[in-house]
Amino acid sequence: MNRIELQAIADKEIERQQELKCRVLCCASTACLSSGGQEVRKALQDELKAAGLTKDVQVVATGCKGLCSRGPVVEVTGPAQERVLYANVTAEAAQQIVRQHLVGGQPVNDYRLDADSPFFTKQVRVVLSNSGIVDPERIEDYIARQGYAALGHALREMTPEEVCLAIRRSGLRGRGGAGYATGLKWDLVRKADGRDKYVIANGDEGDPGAYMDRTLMESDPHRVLEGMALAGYAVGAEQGFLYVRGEYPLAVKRLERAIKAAERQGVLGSRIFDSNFNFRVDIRIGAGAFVCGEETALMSSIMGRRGEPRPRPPYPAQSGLWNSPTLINNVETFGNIAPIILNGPEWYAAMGTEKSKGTKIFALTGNVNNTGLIEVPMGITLREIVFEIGGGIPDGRTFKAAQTGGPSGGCIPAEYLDTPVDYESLTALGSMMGSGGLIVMDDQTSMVDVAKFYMEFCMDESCGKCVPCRVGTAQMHRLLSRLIAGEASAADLATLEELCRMVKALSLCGLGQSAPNPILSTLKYFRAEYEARLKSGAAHGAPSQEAA
Amino acid sequence: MSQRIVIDPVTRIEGHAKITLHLDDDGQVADARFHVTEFRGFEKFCEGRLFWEMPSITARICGICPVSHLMASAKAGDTILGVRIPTAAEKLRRLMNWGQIVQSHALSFFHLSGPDLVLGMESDPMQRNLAGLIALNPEFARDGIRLRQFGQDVIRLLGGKSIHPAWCVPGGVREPLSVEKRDEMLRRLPEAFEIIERALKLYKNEVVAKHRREYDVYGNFPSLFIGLVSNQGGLEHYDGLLRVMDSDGTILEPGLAPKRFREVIAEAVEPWTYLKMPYYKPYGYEGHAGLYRVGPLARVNLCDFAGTPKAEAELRLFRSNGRVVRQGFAYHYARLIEILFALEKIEETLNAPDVTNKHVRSQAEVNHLHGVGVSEAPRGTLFHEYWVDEAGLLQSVNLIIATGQNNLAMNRTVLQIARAYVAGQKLHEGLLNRLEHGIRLFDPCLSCSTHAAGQMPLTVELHGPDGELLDGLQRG
Amino acid sequence: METVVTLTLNGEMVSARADQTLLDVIREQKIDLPTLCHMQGLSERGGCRLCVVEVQGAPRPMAACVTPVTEGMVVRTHTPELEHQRRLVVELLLAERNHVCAVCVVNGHCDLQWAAAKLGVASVRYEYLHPDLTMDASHARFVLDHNRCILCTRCVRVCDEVEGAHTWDIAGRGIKTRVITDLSRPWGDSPSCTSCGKCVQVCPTGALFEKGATVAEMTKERDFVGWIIRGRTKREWTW
Amino acid sequence: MRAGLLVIGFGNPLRSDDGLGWRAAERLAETQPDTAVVTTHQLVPELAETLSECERAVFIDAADPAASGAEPGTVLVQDLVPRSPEPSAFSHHLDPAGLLAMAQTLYGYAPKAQLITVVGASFDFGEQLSPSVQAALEAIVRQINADE
Repeated sequence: MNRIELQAIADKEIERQQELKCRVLCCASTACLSSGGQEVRKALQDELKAAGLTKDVQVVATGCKGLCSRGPVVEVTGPAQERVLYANVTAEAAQQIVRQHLVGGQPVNDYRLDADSPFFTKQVRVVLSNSGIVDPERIEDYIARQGYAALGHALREMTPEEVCLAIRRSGLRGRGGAGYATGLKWDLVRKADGRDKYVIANGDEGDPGAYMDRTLMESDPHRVLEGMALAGYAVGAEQGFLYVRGEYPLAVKRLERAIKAAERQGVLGSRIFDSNFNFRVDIRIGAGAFVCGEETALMSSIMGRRGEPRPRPPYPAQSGLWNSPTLINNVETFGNIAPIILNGPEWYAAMGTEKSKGTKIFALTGNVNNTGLIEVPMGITLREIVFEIGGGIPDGRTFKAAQTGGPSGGCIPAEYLDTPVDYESLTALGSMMGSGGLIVMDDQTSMVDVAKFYMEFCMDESCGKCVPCRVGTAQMHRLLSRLIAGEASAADLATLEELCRMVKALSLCGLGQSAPNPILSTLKYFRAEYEARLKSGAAHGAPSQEAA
Repeated sequence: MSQRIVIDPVTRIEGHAKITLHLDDDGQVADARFHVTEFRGFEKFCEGRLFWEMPSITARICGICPVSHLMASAKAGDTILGVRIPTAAEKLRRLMNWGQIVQSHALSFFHLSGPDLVLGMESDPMQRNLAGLIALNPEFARDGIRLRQFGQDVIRLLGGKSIHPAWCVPGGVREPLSVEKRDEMLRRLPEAFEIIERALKLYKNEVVAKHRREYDVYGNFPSLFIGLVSNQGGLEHYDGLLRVMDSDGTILEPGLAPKRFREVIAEAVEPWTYLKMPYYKPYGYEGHAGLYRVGPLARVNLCDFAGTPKAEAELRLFRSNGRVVRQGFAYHYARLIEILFALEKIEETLNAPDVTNKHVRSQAEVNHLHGVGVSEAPRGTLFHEYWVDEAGLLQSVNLIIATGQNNLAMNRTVLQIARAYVAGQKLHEGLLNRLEHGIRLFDPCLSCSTHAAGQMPLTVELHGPDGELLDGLQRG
Repeated sequence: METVVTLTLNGEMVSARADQTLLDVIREQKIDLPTLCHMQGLSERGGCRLCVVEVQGAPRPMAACVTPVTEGMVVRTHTPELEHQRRLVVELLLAERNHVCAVCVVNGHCDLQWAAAKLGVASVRYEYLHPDLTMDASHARFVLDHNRCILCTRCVRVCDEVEGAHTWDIAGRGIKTRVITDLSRPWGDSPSCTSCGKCVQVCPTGALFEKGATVAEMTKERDFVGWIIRGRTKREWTW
Repeated sequence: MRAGLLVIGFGNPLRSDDGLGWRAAERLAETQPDTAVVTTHQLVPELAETLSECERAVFIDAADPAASGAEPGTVLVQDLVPRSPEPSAFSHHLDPAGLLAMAQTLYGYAPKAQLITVVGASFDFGEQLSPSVQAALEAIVRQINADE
């Protein structure tokens, strides 16, 4: 494979697509499949066959278009076609679309989605630019949209140092949650001594309600692989591991196909683009432990050991897998790499805020009209996300808070709706960017219940290694349960707060350190809700004097 | 429809208990029930633990007679191991057990029953209490304290602490007795002898004369007696054979190995109490035919001889009106005889040359999956029965405590007192006192099977035929 | 060649070898810092968090046992806040399982008890979790009582690193974590256990003890690991 | 020369909240080394002698919620005066006021004394106190230390 051959594949694919009258893009990601996407696709194909249109119209199983609450989502697109989006498509609706729209030329208005609604227009799709458009199981489709061009370019035109510099200048920060500068991390690994180096993509997405990484892996697996290969070149690694949680079988299947296809095409494997760069990617499947999303625990798991974090330093960049320098980035982070190399760091850095560049994917869920997967520029306000993209709160209720960062994050109350969404602002509010879960809560939500939900999660998912997290989460959960049952005193609330501070300060890894955040942030903004649950007249510990 | 009188006292450590008296339509007392209203068995807790831990666990369950549990538990452990413990260890265990007899009996006689005994049942209730007793006879009260302290010191010098000695273990004891400690005990003995002799004189010269009627009434009924006697038939508190005798002096079972106790003792369950009702198995539970008594009176009745000179002399006096004493009131005398006996045995044992021998523990592994340990607690025979797996983990635990074994007898005593003293539908202070005293004869302790905290006033209620409240008394 | 670094420990300048941990240096300076999972001669775990110290510039307290010394480090070991947090850790441990000192074989010889006493933990403010735990008495000489285990994994490490048997391991996670022998078969059936007893000796509590020991009777020999390591590495076999 | 404060904590330390007296007494012994402390399952006559040797005595006990009708954790402080002891039929227990009376009569002196009771929640087998009783314990210890 060389760059000319790559271009030839792209040209051939584009030509093929141009020859079609139109293409019907059916979302085949987990959400739409679960709402009947498979049946819709079959109905479309059957109906097209019946109408004799199989030559002119191609049904494509693509990745996610984002509006998961309205799935299955189907898009009709073609060279001479107005782009038409359909939502809540059923098998009957599919037949109607073929008959009325593809044969008759009249879009079916009953199912039509307004493509100009803020849900689509307010988004900026960089990482998800292919998602919902390409067939994730066809590498040609990816290549046709400039896939692997960045890798080809970097291998021929850039030194590893220059790749790192480009990433640094782009201002990209880790999308796993902590927001460490990606370019700096790459440089550290690049400079580290070691015969073997490794690249790891962290796809152990475990936050409740979050599915950004899953969607990216399902919808555009080559984007992730290309990012990893670029990283491998930049840091001097020849082996990559894609750590995917076992709950994502579709992602694993598509990644496996993608790796095979990429190796066949010579964009992964030995002597990539006829250079001296070799890079292989192997998939490692996690066993469902949340803690394995923590980088040291994840590496322990890859090495076949118990998934427990270990103290840092040494950081993975110095001593990671098998004591070798290891670069570990989140899947979404890798999704940003190819566009940065292709379009240049300046293009990327022009998006977002001063310290948070680019875009971020969020899984928007909870009490909001449009739930789904969105990609927005950093710095967008929470209000824009909830009320424009999300379409506001259903059933005439009012917004109470948004939870970001999952079990490690916190709640943001209505008064901060106009806060720009970036790493620093969210942290200042006592929450965090996290990996991208965003749960909207209306005025009926009890914040104490929310805190307890997350604490139960943290308790179940603690690895058990360090005492503050193992026992502290269990005790925080107990205290919350007692509070909710109306059995807690003011002293218990004080005990809870004190415990939160200790667990935050003393836990071994980030999971434990952030486990108290849901309590601390709800206490910060909704303390009255906690106090209202206290046992009535509970003035314990105040001795009363009574003469005998 | 019967009437009920309810006495609902509260005790702190020893548990919730109350007494109901059932009156028939003629206003006569038809039945008496001693209720135990709460049960917190720790048998369940012990399951899954190692039998090695049982002595210290059971000794900590009860603050009243930890030593008795320690003995029974360690002995059950001995039988699981299948060992005969070293001679010195047995001597030391016996010493501790006698120390326990002395301190516990002293509390019962000098302080709990003292006011009634010295001042008389019908004396002014404002005076008939410990304060009144002390005012009248401070020497008596101080004697009680000194005697208790001696008993506690024997336990402490052996086990390290007066309560909860974890010193007695399956296979023997943990520490031999030092010469210094032995000498300390010996040094304290003469005062103890003086005290018990003064108390015996007081009992014989004053108490009995003052309580002729009570002596005749209280717990004066035919019953069986069960307890340990030594292998030769002497007075015994630590080991030996189980003897069963009726109140005519007929020996029904001369000496049964304690591990076979289930051949003579079975346990009935009543819905109105959590305390089980052990009975003499061959006679059955029907009509309380198998009712028996344990404790000081039983032991002193059962033995053929005391085995120490001073106690032997008292035993002859005790039996001056017949081989068997049926009157419950004689529990007091029996207690004093046992204190005297214990002091004599302590002296004898401390003077034995091998009491300071260093070899005090036999080592073995689990050799038997079932073990029974028995000891004579101050208030009667105590059985610990354990079933373990090959590793020594307890599969099942059963304890038969002395107070439980006296349960039927306490009911009978209360019934008798009520029949003799209940008149009409009014309660009076004297009845309350007598009922209390009747129970106190048995020196009951329920702390290992029940508990209660806090102090509630003693209340007595008299209910009409349809359960309506006719009268009530409250104390405290 | 050994590199020497200088650091400030509780206001005093001290020097240390660059390969030392902070805990090594703190102990060398005779500063009393409680630990439970640390054991000289075994790999560090950093799990109990009792040896946390304040390092200037670090966002949160660092566990001294797993923190390498660095040049110019400024460390404080006994601030009121650290002492308070250590107490909370011990309270959490005491409430986690069914610790009943009064009937424990190592009563008076227990690292957890000592740590509690040293830190002045007079009471536990947390609800006891009362897990339903068992004992494994299947081994001919030793007993495992999960009720008293604090999951320090000293047994796991000594068995793996010193004895070389790797009989012990950990199963489960979070509050349900347990130590296990082999693949969770009864200890007495373990084909890998050599019955060397090292795990029993290093166990800080009464979780592992010799069969037949009764309350407060079990004392533990803690120094032998260092002795074995010295013997193996330096051929010094004297105590 | 009499000792200063004597603290008598009573109850069963293996019966959860019934152990309050012990725990409080142990805490006071730690915080105030010159305090004389007695922990016991029950009040026994020989304590009269000990009582006669102190300036001030504090009895600490747990109370039954059913009997007291109060919420667990409720603290009650009573000033005690010597009163004739009335042992119960089923008990080996003497009451604090009775012990004071014994000290007065037998040894010629009874100290100023208080009884502090805390209503317990659980009396099951166990060494620990329930949280409300634990909180009350802290308050008691603070209170007694403040009084000193």
